[in-house]
Amino acid sequence: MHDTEHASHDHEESFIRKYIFSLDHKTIGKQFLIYGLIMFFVGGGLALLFRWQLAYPDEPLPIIGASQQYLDEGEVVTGADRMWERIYDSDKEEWLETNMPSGVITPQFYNMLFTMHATIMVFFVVVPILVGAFGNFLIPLMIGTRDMAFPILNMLSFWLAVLAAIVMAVGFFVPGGHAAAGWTGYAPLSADPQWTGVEWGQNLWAISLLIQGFSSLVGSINYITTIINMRAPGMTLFRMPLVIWSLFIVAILLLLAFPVLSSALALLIFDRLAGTTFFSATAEGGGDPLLWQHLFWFFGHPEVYILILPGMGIASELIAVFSRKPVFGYRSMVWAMIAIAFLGWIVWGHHMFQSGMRPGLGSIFMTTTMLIAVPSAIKTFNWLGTMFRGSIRFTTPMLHGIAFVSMFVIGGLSGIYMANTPVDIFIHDTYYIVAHIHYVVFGGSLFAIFGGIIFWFPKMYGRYMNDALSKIHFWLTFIAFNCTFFPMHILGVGGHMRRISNPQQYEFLQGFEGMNIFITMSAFTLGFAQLILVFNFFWSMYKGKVAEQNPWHVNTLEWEAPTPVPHGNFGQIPTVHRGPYEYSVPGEESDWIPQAQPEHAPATSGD
Amino acid sequence: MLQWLPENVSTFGQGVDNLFYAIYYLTLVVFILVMGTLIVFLIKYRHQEGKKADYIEGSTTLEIAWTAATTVIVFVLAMFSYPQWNNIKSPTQFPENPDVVVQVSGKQFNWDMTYPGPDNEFGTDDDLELENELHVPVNAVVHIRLTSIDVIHSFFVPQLRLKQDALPNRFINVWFEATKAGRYEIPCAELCGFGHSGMLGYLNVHTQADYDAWVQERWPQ
Amino acid sequence: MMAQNNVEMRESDRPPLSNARLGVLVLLGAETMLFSGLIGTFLVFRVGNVTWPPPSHIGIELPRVVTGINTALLLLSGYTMFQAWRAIQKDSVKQLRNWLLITGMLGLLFLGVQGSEWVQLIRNGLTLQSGVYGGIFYVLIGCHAVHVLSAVIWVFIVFGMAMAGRFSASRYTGVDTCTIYWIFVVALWPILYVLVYLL
Amino acid sequence: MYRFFFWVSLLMVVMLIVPTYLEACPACKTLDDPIGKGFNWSILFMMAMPFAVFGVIGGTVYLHYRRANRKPMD
Repeated sequence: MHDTEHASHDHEESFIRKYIFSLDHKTIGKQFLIYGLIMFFVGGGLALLFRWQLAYPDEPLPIIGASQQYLDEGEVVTGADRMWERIYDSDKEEWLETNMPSGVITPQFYNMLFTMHATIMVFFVVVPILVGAFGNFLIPLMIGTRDMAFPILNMLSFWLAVLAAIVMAVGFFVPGGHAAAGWTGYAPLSADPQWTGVEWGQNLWAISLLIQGFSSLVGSINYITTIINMRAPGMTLFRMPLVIWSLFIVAILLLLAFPVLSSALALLIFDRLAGTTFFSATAEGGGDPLLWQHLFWFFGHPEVYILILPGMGIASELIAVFSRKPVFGYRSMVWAMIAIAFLGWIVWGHHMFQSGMRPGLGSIFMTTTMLIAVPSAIKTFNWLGTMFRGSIRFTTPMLHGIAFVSMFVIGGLSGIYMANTPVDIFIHDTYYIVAHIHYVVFGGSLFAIFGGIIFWFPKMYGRYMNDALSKIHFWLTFIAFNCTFFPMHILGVGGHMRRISNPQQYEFLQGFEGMNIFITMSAFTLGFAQLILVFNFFWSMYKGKVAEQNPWHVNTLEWEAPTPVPHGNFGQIPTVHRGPYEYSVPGEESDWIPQAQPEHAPATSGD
Repeated sequence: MLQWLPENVSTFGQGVDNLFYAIYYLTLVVFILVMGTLIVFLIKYRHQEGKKADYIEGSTTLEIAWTAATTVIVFVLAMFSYPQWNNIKSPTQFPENPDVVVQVSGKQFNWDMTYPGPDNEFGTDDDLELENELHVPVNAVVHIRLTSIDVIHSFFVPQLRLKQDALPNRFINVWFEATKAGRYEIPCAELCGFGHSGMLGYLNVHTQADYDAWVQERWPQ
Repeated sequence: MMAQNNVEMRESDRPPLSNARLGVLVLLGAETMLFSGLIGTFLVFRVGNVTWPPPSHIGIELPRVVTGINTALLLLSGYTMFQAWRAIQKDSVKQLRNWLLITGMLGLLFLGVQGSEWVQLIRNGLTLQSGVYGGIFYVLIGCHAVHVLSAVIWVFIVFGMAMAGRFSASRYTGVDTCTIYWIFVVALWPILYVLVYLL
Repeated sequence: MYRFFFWVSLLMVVMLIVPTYLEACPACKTLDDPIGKGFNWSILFMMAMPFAVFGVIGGTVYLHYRRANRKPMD
C-alpha cells in the first residue's frame, strides 16, 4: 500500500542485523515465538517422560528402554538393549545410566522432570509467547507507532531470555542433575544440597531465573513506556484493543512481581553458595522455612495472572472479530482485568493455607481469593454477551477462542474449591491442583496462543496457515486435552498426591491405575498433536496461501499496515477515530469500520 | 466425581465434605448454565447469509446483575467456611483435654511418632518412639504436635480430611477425632526429596479396648 | 492511570513525560519491589525475634554514629546532584561538571566509609555466615551498596559525556535520568538506615 | 453504576473485616508468637508496596499528562 522510505531500510541490513540481532519489534516478536515453540517441545517432552512413569511405574520406557528379556536374563534382543549393554560396559558414568538405568526413570530423575517441565512451561514457554511474542509484535502495530520505545533494550530482552534458556539447559548435564525441588523450589529443600543431592542444578536454576527476571524487567519497561507514550493520535486509553490492555496490565504485574522473585532467588543463592541460613531453620541462628514461600508466592500469584491475562485479551479479540460484534461491555472488561490484577497482589497466602501460617490469615486470604470469582465471572458473561445475537464465523481462531472460554470456565470454577479453606485442606497438593492449573494455563493460555498464532499469522508472514491442518490440530488438541486433564480432577478428589512418582505404593490409590494409564495415553496424543501445529507453522511460512492485507476484516490498526509489515510499520501514522470493535454498526454497508477510517467515509475493501 | 472421595472417618470431615458437595453442585449448575448458553448461542447466532449481527455495546443492568450475584454467592460461601476452617485449624478452638497427645515428626523419608508416656511429658524416660505407626483410640480427641527435623513435609490422612505441613524448628498443633476403627495411610503430601513418593506412615485407629491393651503392652503398670 | 486523555496528540508532539524519564521511573518501580522483597525478609526476622540482635550476637554493635554521618554525606550528594541538574538547565556545562564530580566523589566516599565499617564488623565477628542477623545485614546493605556503586559509575559516565560537551540546556536526557536514579538511591538509604541500624 | 460499585467495594471491605473478627480470640497466646507477628508485618508491608509503587508512578504520569493537556486550553 504505502511503500515508503521506511521499507527500503530492510534491504540495506545484513542478515545478522535483520534476523539475529534485530532491533525491529516484529522480528523480535517472531524470535520470541519460535523460541517459545522450541521450549514448548522440550517442556512437553519432559511431561511425556514422567507421564509414562505414572502410568507404568518402574517399567522401562518404550523405544529407549531395555526389553524384558534383557532385564531378566541379560539377553540382548532390541537395539535399545545393545545401547544399554554399551552404556553398562563403559567405565564412564553416563547420563542415561544415572538418570534412567535400563530406561526406568529413577525417583530423583522423576523429581527433576516435573520440576523442569513446570519451570520451562511457565518461564520459557507461556510468558515468552504471550508477553514476548504477542507483546512485541502487537503493541506497536495495534497502538499505531513505528517501534518500541527502546528498541535496543527490546533486543536485549530477547537475548537475555536466550541466555537464561541456555543456562537452564546446561543444568540438565551437570553432576547431581537439574533442580528437583519443584518449580516452586520450596526451601529448605532447595536451600541445601544435602536434602536433594542436587548441587549445581539448583544453582543454575536460580541463576537462569535471575537472568529471566532481567529479561522480563527490560521488556516490561519497554511495554509500559511504549503504551503510555507512543499511541497514535486519537488512540485514547479506552480506544485500545483489549489485548493491548491485557499486555499493559501484565507488563505492570511483571515489573512489580519479578523483582521480588529476584530477591528471593538471591537469598537462595546466598544460602547455597555463601553459607547464609535464611531458609534453613535447623541451623544455628537460622532463618525461617516459610520465608521462601512468602516471597515466592508474592511473586507467584501475580505470575499466574501474567500467564492468563494476555490469553483473555486475545480471546476477547477473536470472539469480537468472528462474532462481528462489539465486545459486550468493553469498559467492564477493562475494569475486570484491572480488578484481577489488583486482587492478584493480595491473595498469595492461599498457596500457603496448609503450610502453617496463622489460621486467621487463612480466612482473610480465602475472602480475597474468592473475590477473584467476581471479575472472572464478569469476563465470562461478557464473552457470552459478545456472541449474543452475533454472526458467528467458525474459523479456526474462533474455535480456539471458544475453547478458551469454555476451558477457562472449568478452570475458574475448579478454583473455587481451592479458595475455600476447609475444602482446600483435602485437595491441597493433590492432582486437583494440577488439573486446575492446566485448565487455566493450557486450556486457557495455550488455546489463546494457538488461536492468536493462526489469527495473526497472515500479518506476521503474509500467508495463511493451512486451515485443514489447523482444524485437525484443534480438534485433536481439544479432545486430548480434556481427556488428559479432566480425569485429574477425579484423581485429586480421590486424594492422589501430586509429585509422587509411584502411586502404586499407596493402598488408597490402587483404584486409579487405569485412570493414570488413560491420562498418559491422552497425554501422548496431545503431545503428538502439537507436531501438526509446528509442521503447519513452518510449512505455511513458505508454502501457505498468500493472504491479503486484512483477511479477517478486522478494525484494529495492525491490519492497516501493509503485509509483510515493513520496517517502521506504517507509511503514515494512522489517526484513530473510534474504538476497536465497531463491527456491524447500523446504517453502515460493511460490517466493519477500521479504527483509522475517518468519519462518514466509505469503507475500503482492505486489500 | 463425588464417589471417588475416600470414606470419611473424622468428626470434622463431614463438614468439609458438605462444603465440597455444596461447591460441587453450585459449580455444576453454573457450568451447565454457562455451557448451555454458549452452545445455544453458537448454534442460534452462527453466520447465516444476509444476516447481520446486532450492534450491542453492553448493558449496565446486566453487568450489575452478574457482579452482584457473584459477589453475594462468594460471600455466602465464605461465611459458611469460616467456622469450619477455624474448627479444624485454630488452636484456640480445639477441643480441650485431649485423650491422646502425640508428637509426629517428619524426616526424610519417615514419620517419627513420639508418645509422651504415662507422665504426659515429652523428653522423659518413658517416651515411646515409633516409626511410621500411629496408634490412637476411636472416638477420642487426639492432639498432634507436628514438626519436622529436616525439610517441609505434609501430614496427610485422606480419610480424616486432614492435611498440615510439618515445618522444621516449629511445632504446629493439629487435632482430630476418628470415628471408625481401622488402619489408614499417612502419606507425605509435600515434596520432600527423592524418597517423597513412598514416604508412608500408618494411622491405626483401635477400639478403646484394643487401645487399652496396646497401652498396657507398652507401658506395663 | 491517565483516565481519559481525549486531547489528540500529533505525531510530532513530545509526550509530557519523555520516554527516557518514564523508562527510568518504571525501572525504579522494579527496584523498589526488589528492596521490598529484602525489607519484607528483614521484617520477618526483625519482628520475629524478640531480642535483636539475637543472643548469639550480643557484643556486636553496629556503628550507628559513623553511619549516621555517612547518611548525611549521602544526603548531601543528593543535594549536589540536584544542583548539577539545575546547572544544566541553566546551560552551565562548567557547573554541571563540577557538581557531577562532587557528587561522584561523595558517592565514593560513602562507599569507602561503608567498606571500612564492613572490615571492622567482619573483624569483630559479624560475617555473612553469622545467622540471619549477619546475613540480612550484609545482603540488604550490600544490595544498596551495589546500587550506589552503579549510580556512581553512571555519574562518572555522565561526567565523561559532560566533558565531551554532549549536554546543553535543550539536550540533557543523560543528566536527567541519572539524577532521578541518584535521588532514588539516596532517598532509599535513610529508610534502610532506620530499619537496620536504629530499630 | 458508580453507587453500585461503591456498595460492592464496601461489601468487599466487610468481607475482609469479618474473618478478622471471627478469629478474634483475646485468650489465645499462640497468636502472639513473634514469628507470626513478623510475618504479619511483612505481609502488610509487602501487600502495600505494589500499590504504593503503582500509585506513585501512575500519579506522576497522570499529573504530567493532565498538565500537558491543560496547557492548550489556558
